[in-house]
Amino acid sequence: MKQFTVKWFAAYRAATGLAQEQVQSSAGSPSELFAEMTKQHPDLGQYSRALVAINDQMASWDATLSGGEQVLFFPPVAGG
Amino acid sequence: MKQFTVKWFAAYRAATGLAQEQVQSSAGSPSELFAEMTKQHPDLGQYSRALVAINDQMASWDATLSGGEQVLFFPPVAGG
Amino acid sequence: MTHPELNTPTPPSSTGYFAISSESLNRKALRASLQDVSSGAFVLFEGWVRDHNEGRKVLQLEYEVYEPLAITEGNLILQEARERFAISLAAAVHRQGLLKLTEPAVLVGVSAAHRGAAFDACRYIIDDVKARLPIWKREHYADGTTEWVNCKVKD
Amino acid sequence: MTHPELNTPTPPSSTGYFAISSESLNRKALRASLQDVSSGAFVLFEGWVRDHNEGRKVLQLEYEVYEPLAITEGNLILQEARERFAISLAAAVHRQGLLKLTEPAVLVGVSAAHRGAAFDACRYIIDDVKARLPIWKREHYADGTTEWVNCKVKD
Repeated sequence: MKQFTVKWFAAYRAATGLAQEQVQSSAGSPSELFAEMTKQHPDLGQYSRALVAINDQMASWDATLSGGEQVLFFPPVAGG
Repeated sequence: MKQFTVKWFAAYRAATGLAQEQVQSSAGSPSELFAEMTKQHPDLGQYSRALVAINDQMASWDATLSGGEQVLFFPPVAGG
Repeated sequence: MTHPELNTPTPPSSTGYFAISSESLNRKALRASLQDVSSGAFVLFEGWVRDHNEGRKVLQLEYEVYEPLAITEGNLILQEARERFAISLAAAVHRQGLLKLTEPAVLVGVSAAHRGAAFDACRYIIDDVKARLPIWKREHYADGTTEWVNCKVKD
Repeated sequence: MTHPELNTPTPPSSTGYFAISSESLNRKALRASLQDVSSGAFVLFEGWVRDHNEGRKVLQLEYEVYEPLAITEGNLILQEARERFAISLAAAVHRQGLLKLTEPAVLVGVSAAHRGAAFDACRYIIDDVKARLPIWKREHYADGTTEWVNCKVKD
């Protein structure tokens, strides 16, 4: 099992009730990690998936997670 | 012979030395009238032809002139 | 033949206006006239005076405007923009007379529910203002000469 | 893991900057930072707060911004615009926090020698700012409820 710091924003923070959490997971990508998290926080299911960042860099949903990363899940953005 | 009031603007006014003149001509269109005027004011030849208006309405170079019209010759415009 | 009614600037209508001004252009007034609570986007174009043209240093600029036709044709362009694009309000104002280098020569403002229409309409208006309005620009150069811009037959 | 260096707004560079602001946006300061005597065109985009969304009356608006990434990604967008279009200077600033209906949410300004590039770059920047930056909008409605805009899975 790997360890991640997951950060939640905006609608995701409202759905999980958390701004940040430490997560144990075998997920190999942000995509897999988000799917796992949705099981723990069913309210996430009502919101679309949008962008993801790893260690403050925009990243792909299929990027490789080695463990130890800070993973930022962004709900659909709405700037402007 | 018909009678026209011709108005000159900007570079045309500088080339003819006139803001306005009364013209006797048999020209049937602004295009023909401008060609005649260029013979009287050879300095017009160095400037491009651009837009024409008849009685304060934008008009075509091939519009029909019946006589009595005010014909406005506009050198190439440069707004903005 | 005179057209005294055309010498009076068209009053601001409920959907915008075109005007000619001998004073410094007022961006704040233009924006205020286009404010609209159903609009999410506002695009403003400003024409600035460049200090060089074709290698010559420009000290100041002079605009001659044939006002009766510039105003009717300018309002026609705004009307066309409102018909072609889904915009809320549009307005434009063009300077005449002598301009300093830091002053804007023209302002075009468009408000719209969505930004695509605001960009498209603003561009349509400035393109046509530059191509269709009886307005001429004379540059005053550092060497003391002046020239009507863009008028000479190209060699 | 913290990135304290990313929490400091990138200082204005010689070719423009992206910033996040908790105060009312200053159009005059943005324009002044883009003034350039070799530029003949300036395009400004403003995002305005609409008083209705999908039939509901909006009283005020709230923007949440993840500032470290918004600033680096925003400056990257400006850099891309400068590489793709022949522009002089570009800058953008986005609000965070609570906004009144009359305040702009975002300003994007671009100066260029010619207007085509200024329009194209301004549109590129606002399109990407809206699509790529970690910024979220929460509407506060007249009925006392709030909602994060555009987040729900579409039925």
